[in-house]
Amino acid sequence: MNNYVKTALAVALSACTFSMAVAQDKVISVGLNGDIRSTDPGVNRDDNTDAVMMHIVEGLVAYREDTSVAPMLASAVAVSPDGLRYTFTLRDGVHFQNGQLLTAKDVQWTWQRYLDPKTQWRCLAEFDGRGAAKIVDVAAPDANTVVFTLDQANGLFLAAMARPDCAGSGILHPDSLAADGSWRAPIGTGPFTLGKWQKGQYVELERFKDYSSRAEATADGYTGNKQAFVDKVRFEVIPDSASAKAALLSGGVDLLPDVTAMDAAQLKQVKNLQVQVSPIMTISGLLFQTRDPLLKDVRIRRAVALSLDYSQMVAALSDGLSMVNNSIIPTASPYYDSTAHQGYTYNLDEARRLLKEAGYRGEKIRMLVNKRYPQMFDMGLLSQAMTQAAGLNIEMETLEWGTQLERYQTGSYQMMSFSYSGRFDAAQSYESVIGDKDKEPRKVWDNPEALAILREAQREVDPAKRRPLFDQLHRLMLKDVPMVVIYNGTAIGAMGKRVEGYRSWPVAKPRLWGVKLADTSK
Amino acid sequence: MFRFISHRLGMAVPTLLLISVIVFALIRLIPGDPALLMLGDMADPQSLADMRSSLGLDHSVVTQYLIWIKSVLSGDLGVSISSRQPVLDLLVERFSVSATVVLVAVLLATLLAVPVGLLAAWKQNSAMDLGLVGTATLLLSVPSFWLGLLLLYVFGIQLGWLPVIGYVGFGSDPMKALTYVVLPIVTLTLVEFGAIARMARASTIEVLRLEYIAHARAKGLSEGAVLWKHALRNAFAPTWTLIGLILGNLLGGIAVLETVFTLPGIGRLMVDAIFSRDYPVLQGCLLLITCIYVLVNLLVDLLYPLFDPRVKL
Amino acid sequence: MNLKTPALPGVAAIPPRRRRRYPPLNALIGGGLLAALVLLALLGVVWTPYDPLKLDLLSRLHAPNAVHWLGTDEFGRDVFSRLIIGARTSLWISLLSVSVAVVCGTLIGMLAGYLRGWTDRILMMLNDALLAFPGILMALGIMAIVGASQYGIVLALGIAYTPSVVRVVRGSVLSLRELEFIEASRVIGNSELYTMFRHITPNCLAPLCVLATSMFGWALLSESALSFLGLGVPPPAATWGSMLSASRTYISNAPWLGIFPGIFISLTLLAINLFGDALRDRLDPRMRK
Amino acid sequence: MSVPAPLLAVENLQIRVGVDGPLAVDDFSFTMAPGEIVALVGESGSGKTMAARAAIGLLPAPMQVCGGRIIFQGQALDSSNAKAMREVRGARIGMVFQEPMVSLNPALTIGRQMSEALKLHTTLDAATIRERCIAMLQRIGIKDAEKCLASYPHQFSGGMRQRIMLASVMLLRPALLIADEPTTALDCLAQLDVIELMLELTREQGTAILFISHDLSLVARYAHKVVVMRSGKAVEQGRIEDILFAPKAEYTRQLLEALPRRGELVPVPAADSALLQVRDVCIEHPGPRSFWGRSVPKRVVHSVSLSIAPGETLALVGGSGSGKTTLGRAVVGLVNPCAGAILFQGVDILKAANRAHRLQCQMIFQDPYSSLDPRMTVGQILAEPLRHEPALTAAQKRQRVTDTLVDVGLPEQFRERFAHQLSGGQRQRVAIGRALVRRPKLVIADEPISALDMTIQKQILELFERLQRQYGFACLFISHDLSAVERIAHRVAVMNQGEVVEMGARDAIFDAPQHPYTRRLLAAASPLEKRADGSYRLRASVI
Repeated sequence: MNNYVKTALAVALSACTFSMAVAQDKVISVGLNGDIRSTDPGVNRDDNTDAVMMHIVEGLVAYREDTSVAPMLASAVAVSPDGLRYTFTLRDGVHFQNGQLLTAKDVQWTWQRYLDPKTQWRCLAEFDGRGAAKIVDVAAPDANTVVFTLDQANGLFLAAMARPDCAGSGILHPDSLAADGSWRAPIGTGPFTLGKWQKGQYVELERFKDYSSRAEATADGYTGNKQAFVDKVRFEVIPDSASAKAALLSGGVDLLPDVTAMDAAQLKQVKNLQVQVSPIMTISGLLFQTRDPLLKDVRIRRAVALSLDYSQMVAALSDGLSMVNNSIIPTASPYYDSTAHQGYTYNLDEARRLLKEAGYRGEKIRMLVNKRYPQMFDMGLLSQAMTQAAGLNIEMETLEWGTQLERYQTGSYQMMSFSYSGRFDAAQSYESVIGDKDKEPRKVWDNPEALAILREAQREVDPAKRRPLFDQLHRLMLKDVPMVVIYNGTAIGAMGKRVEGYRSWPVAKPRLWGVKLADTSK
Repeated sequence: MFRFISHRLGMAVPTLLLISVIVFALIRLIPGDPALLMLGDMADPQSLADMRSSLGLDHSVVTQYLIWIKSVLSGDLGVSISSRQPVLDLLVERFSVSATVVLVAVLLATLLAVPVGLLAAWKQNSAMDLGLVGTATLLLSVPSFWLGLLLLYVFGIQLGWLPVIGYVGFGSDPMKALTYVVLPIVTLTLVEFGAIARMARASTIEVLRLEYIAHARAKGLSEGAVLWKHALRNAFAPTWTLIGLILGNLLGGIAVLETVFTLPGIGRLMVDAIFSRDYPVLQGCLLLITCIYVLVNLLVDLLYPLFDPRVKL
Repeated sequence: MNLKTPALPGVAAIPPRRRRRYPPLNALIGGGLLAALVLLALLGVVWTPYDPLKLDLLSRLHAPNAVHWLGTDEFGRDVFSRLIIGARTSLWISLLSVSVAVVCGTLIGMLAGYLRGWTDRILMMLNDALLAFPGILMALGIMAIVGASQYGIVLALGIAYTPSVVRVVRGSVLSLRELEFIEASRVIGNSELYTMFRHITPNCLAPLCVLATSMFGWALLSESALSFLGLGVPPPAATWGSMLSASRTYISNAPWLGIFPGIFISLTLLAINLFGDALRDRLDPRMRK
Repeated sequence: MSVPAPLLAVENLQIRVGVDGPLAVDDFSFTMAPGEIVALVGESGSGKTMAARAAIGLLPAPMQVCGGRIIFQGQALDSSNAKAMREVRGARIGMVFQEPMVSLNPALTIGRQMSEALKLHTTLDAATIRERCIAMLQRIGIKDAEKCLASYPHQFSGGMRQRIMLASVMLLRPALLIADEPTTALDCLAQLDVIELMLELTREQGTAILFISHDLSLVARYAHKVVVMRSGKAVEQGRIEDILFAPKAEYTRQLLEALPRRGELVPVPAADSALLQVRDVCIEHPGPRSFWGRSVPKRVVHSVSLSIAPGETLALVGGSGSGKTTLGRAVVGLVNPCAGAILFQGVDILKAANRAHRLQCQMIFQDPYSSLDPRMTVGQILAEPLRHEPALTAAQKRQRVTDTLVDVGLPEQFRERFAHQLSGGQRQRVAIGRALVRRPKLVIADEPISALDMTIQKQILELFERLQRQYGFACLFISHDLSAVERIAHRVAVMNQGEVVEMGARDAIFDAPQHPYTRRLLAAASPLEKRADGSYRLRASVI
C-alpha cells in the first residue's frame, strides 16, 4: 500500500546516496547482532566472532553446503586403514595475507599452538583425549605434507576439525602473534583481511587481493571457490532486531544474515528486498521435567504432544519456511530418514482421553519462556493457546534468558520452551538430551536403555550401522515424550536486491565471498 | 568553598561503598552466571567449572568483593567478561556517547524552555499561557521511547532523511555523527522541554508576585527589563535545581532511548551487562554513575549561588 | 549549603474562604480523562469486542478496519480488545507499585525523621545511595531476581520508588517538627510518638498525595520501559507497555500496533499530570490565584 | 495666601477585583500638596494599599481601576498608557515597600539596583551614576559605600535594607514618595531610624510623602494630613490635629480607643513563694554543623534570672534578637538551657521529669496560623490537652471544652470547624483556649497579638485580662509592643542582646526608666494618649 511505496522510495533514495558516497569502493554492510569478542579465532569467541573469523582464516578441511566435510587448504586427505593416521597434502601456491607462502611448517606451528592448553582453544577437548581421540603427533615430513597421528580411531575427527566454533581450525601465520607470544591480529589465508574494528560499532574486512582460490567453479559451504568480489565487508553491530530491520528497510545495511521468519514474510513483500532461506540444525521444542510430580505421568506429557497442531504452529513460527520435525535429528542431517520423519499426530480427543485417564483436573503447569529469543517465546505462546483446547492449564512464566538457562541447567522447571544450538552429528544431538539426571540435571531424557543405545552409536563409525541405532532412539523417544521436538530453525538472510550471489545454509553463518553488488548508482 | 567541596566528596565515599556492596550483592542474586550464559545449552559440568574458575567466580562472594575493591582502589576496574575489553575503556567510550546526547538535549531544552516559561508566567492565565502550558504538559506526558519511535518512523523510515541505526563517533566524522544523534537529541529535548518549561513557569509566577518585582516596576522599568533582568535570575534558581536533577538521572541511564536508537551508550551497556551477567562492567558502570550523580549534584550546588547569592556554601 | 526548605504544600493550608463554584480546568480535564480510563478498564472486566487472548493465525497484522477497529497484532489478536484489558493491568500495576512505595517510604521516612541522629544519618545515606542508583536499572535487577510476573513488577517498581518517598516524607517530618503546632503538642505534654502519629503523619499526607500522583505516571512509564528492555509483564496478559514494546518490530509495516498503546499511555500521563497539577494547586496555597 | 496647586489629586477612585468582583476601593478622593506628608490609615483590607498603588499604576493582577481620576502635577495619569506611566514611575513618583526582606532583588547587587533607575531616567554616564550612588549611600550613613555597591541585599539587616531602598528611590529626587508601611516589619528602634531618615531626605528634596500605615501613633507623630479608610472608603480626612487628636467619626474613635492604655491591673494574690524562678540561665543555639557533627554553639541568653509570683504578669520586652522568645521557650521546656536552673513551684524542671510541670505550664504562640494543626477541628484541638487529665470522665472533658469555648468567646458551632475556616482573631482565641483548658498555673504568651489587627488586638488583650481575673494564672508575656505591655504587665523585664538590662514594676519602668536601652525603646514608641476631655495627644518623650 501507500506505506510500502514510501518505504521503497526511501530505500531507493538512501541506496542512491549510499553508493554515491563510496563510488570507488564496493562495500557491503552486514548487520551483526553483537560485537565480536576478539580477533583470535577459536579462542576468545562467540557466534559472531566465528562468523567474522571464518572470512579471514581457513582450515585444512571445511564443511560443504550439505555439512559434509571436504578439503579446503588441503588438496587431498588420506586416512590410514587403522584410522590413526591422517595425511594432508597442501595446495600449492596458497598465500598468507602477509604475502608468505603457506607451508606444512605453518600448519604444524598453528596446531602446536592450538594444542597448547595455555592457548585456551575452544576445541582443545576434542583433540586431547578428553572427548574422542587424542592427537599424539603433528608432523611435517615435507613442505606440502602434514601428518596427524591419533591414539585411537575417531570417525568424527575431520568433522570436529571443520567446526566453525573451532574457527575451522584455521591455519595462521606465526606473525599473528607478537614477539612475546601475545595475540596481535589474524594473518590467515582467507578471502578477506581484517580491516578496522571499531568496538561496539562495526568490524570492517577488506578483500585479500592475492587470495589463492580453489579450482572449483563456485563456492561450496566453507570450501570451494571463495573468491571475493566486494572490496569491503562492513559488519555493523546492531543488537536490536527491530532496529536491524529498520536499518535494512532504510538501506543502512545491505544484508541481515539472520532475520525471524515473521520478519522475513514482511520483508519479502518490500520491493527491492529479497530473502534467502535455508533449514538449519537447531532443535526447538518443549522440554518436560520428567521428575515433576505432575509431569512424571507420561500420559500428560503425551497429551501435550498430541494437542499441538504442528503444521499450523510451524507454519506460523517459520512462516511456512520450516517443516514439522518431531525428531531430535535435524531435517538437514544425512541421518534424517523416513523413521525420523514419523512424529506425533494432532489428536485433541486422544489428548483429552489421556488427561482424563491420568486424572488431570486442570492443575496449573508452568512453562518457562524468555523474550531474548522471540521464536522460543512465540513457540511457548502458541503451545499454551493450543493445549488449552485439550483442557491443559499451562501458564507462561517469562524469565530473563540467563535465569531460564540456570533453570535449564539445574532442571528446576515443569516445562520450558527451549532451543538447542545446532549440532552437526546425530549422536551429538542425542547426547545433548540423554543422560542421568542425578549427575547432570540439565539432561531431559533419563532412560538407561536410550543411554546404552547412544553409547553404541558414538563408538560406531560406519554410517550404515549407526542409522538403525538412531531410528531405535527416535521410536523410544516418541514413546517416552521427555520433550516435544517441534521443528528445526531456518536461517533466513534478508538483503537488498542489489546483493547477488548470497546464500543461507545449514551452518547459519554469513559468507560474503562470491557475493556481488549490482551497480545501482546511475 | 574548599571545605564545602571536601565535605561533600567525603560524604560521597560511604555512598559509593554502599552502592558497590548493593550492586555486588544484587547482581549475584540474579540466577544464572556469566559462565553459564557464555556456554548456553552446551554447558557441561566440566566446562562450566573451568569457565567459572577462569573468571574468578569460584571464590566466595566476600573474597570476590575484596579482590574487586582492591583492584578498583588501585585504579583497575577489571575486564569485561563478555567482550574482554578493559571496563574503563568501555565506560569512557560508552559514557561519552550518552553524555553528548544528554548534555546537548538538556542544554537545548533549557534554552527553549526557560524563555517559554517566562513568557507563559508573564501572561499567566492568558490564551497563550494555556497554549504553552498545554503543550509542555502534553510533551511531558508522551513517553520518550514512543516519541522516539514515532520520530524514527517518520524521519528514518518514511522520509529516509536520517539513518535509523548505529552511531559514528564525533572524532571520526562529525557531520555523519550528527545525523545519528539528531533524533535522540530531539526526542530528549522535547520531553525535557515539558518539564523545564513548567518548572520555569511556576517559579516565575512565584517570583513575579514578590515585592522586588513591583519595586522594579515602580522604578519605571519596562516589562521586558523586569522579566529579563529581575525575574529571570531568581526564577532560574529552582529551575537550575531541576536541571541538575534531570542531568543526574539522565546521565545514569537513557537505556530505553539508547535501545530505540541503538546508541552504544552507558544505559544500554548496563542493561546488556545485566543480561549477560557481566559483573565487572555492571559494577564499573554503577560506580561511574554514582560518581557522576554526586559530581552533578555538587556542581549544581556550587553554581547555585550564581542565581541566588543568599545561598552560602 | 543552606537551601531554604520550600514551604510545605498543604501545611499552612490557608482557607479556601471563597469556595470556587467550579473546579479548575486542569482538574476537570484530568479528572474526566482519568475517570474515562478507569471506566474503560472496568469495561474490560465485563466486555471486550473480541477475546483479547484468542490467537487467530489467519488474520495477522490486519490494519485497522471495520471488523477490527484498531487492527490486529502479529498473532491476530484484536488490538482494541487488548487495549481495554491492558488498561486494567497497566493501571492496576501502577496503583499497586505506588502503594508499595508509599507504604514502605512513609514508614522509613517517619522512622528517620522521628529518630534523627545516627539512625537518620545511616538511613539517609542508604537512601541517597539508592537514589543515585538509576531506578529503571534497579527495577530491572529486581525483576531478574524475582521473575517477571505482575507482582514482580509491582515489587520492583515499589522498591525503586521507595527512596523518593522516604526523602519527601522525611523532609516533611523535619520541617513540620519546626512548626508551632507541633511544639504546641509537645507543650501540652503529648509524647513524641503521639505527636508523630496524631499531628505529623496527617500533615505529611498532602505532599505525599502530590508525589504519589506523579509516581503513578512514572510507574506507568517504567512498566512500559521494562517491557521495552525485555522484562515486562508476562504474556498472554496485555499491558500497554508490553504491547508498545512488542510493536517495535512492526513499526515499519504495522505502525498502528505501536501508535494506539502509545496514545493511551500518553493520555493517561496527561490526565495524571493535569490532575496532579490541580491537586497541587489545591493543596499549595502559594499556587492559588 | 494662595493655595498651591495640588501635587496629587485622587478623584472618585474606584478599584474592582477582576471584572465583576467586589469593589476594593470605592469613591475615594483626596489631595496632597507638594512637600506634604499625607497618611492613609486603616486596618488590613481597608483598601489603603490599593488606593496608593493605583496612583503609580501598579495594582496586583486581578485588581483594576474602574472609575475616577488620578491627577499628578496637573496631568491625568492613565495606567493604560504603559509608556507614559513608566516615565512617571521612579522618576517623579518613587515607592518604598513594606518588606525590606523581599523588596530588593536578592540576585542583583545593590549597585546594580541603585543605578538602574538613574540609567533609565537620566542621561548621566556610568561614572557619574556611580558617584551619585556612593554619595547617597554615604549620606544615609553607610561607611564603606564602595563595598556596599558590590554587595547583595541579604548581607544587610532589615533596617539597613530599608535605608538602602530609600536611598535608591530618593536618588531620582521624585516629587512624590509612596511609602507603604515602610517600617512595619522592623523592630521599634530600627523603625524610628528609618522614619527619621525618610523625613530628612524628603525634606531636603521637597518630596511629598504618601504614607500608608496602620500605626496611629506613628502617623500622629509625623504626618501633616491623614485619611482614615475603612472598607475602601474614606471615613474622614483632614489635618492630624483635627482628626487624630480630636476625632469626630465613630470609626476613628474606635480605632483610637483600641490603642492600649495603662489601666488597672488584675490583682495579684498574696503568696509566700515565687511560682517560677529562673536562675542564671544561659542558652545556646547550635551553630552550623560540620561534617563530623561538631558545631560551634552560639550563646543567645546570658545568665538571666527572674521570678514570677502566682497570678502575676511579667512582661519580657526587647528588640528582635534579644533572646526573649528563647527564654520563654526554655521555661516550657522546648529548649534546654546550658547552664542555670529553672524552678517551677520550687522543683527544678531541668532535673525532674517535666511532665508534671508541663501540665501546669502552657504556651500561646505568636502565629495563630501555624500554631493550630490544620487537620484538626477546634473541638479536637481544645480537647487534646485533656488527654493528660485521667481524672476527668469523657462527659466532663466535653463539658470542659464547651466551657472553654464560652470562656474565649466562641460560639458552640465552632467546635466542628477547622482552623483554616477561622479568622486570625478567632484562631488566637482557640490558641488561648487550648492553653487554658487544663487550668494551668503559668502561661507563656509569646507575642500573642502582634500578628493581629488593631481592633482585634484590643479584644484579645481584654479577653486575656478577663480570663486572668477568672482563673488567676500567672503569665510571662513576651512582646516588643510596649503599649500592650503597659496595659497588662505587673512587672517588666527589658532584655537586650541576651541579658536583662532592667527589671521593675510597670509604672517605674514606664515613668522612670533607668537604663539607656529602656529609654531608647520608650522614646521610639511615644504613643498617643487619651486626655481627660476625650481628645488625644502624643505622650511626651521621657528622655
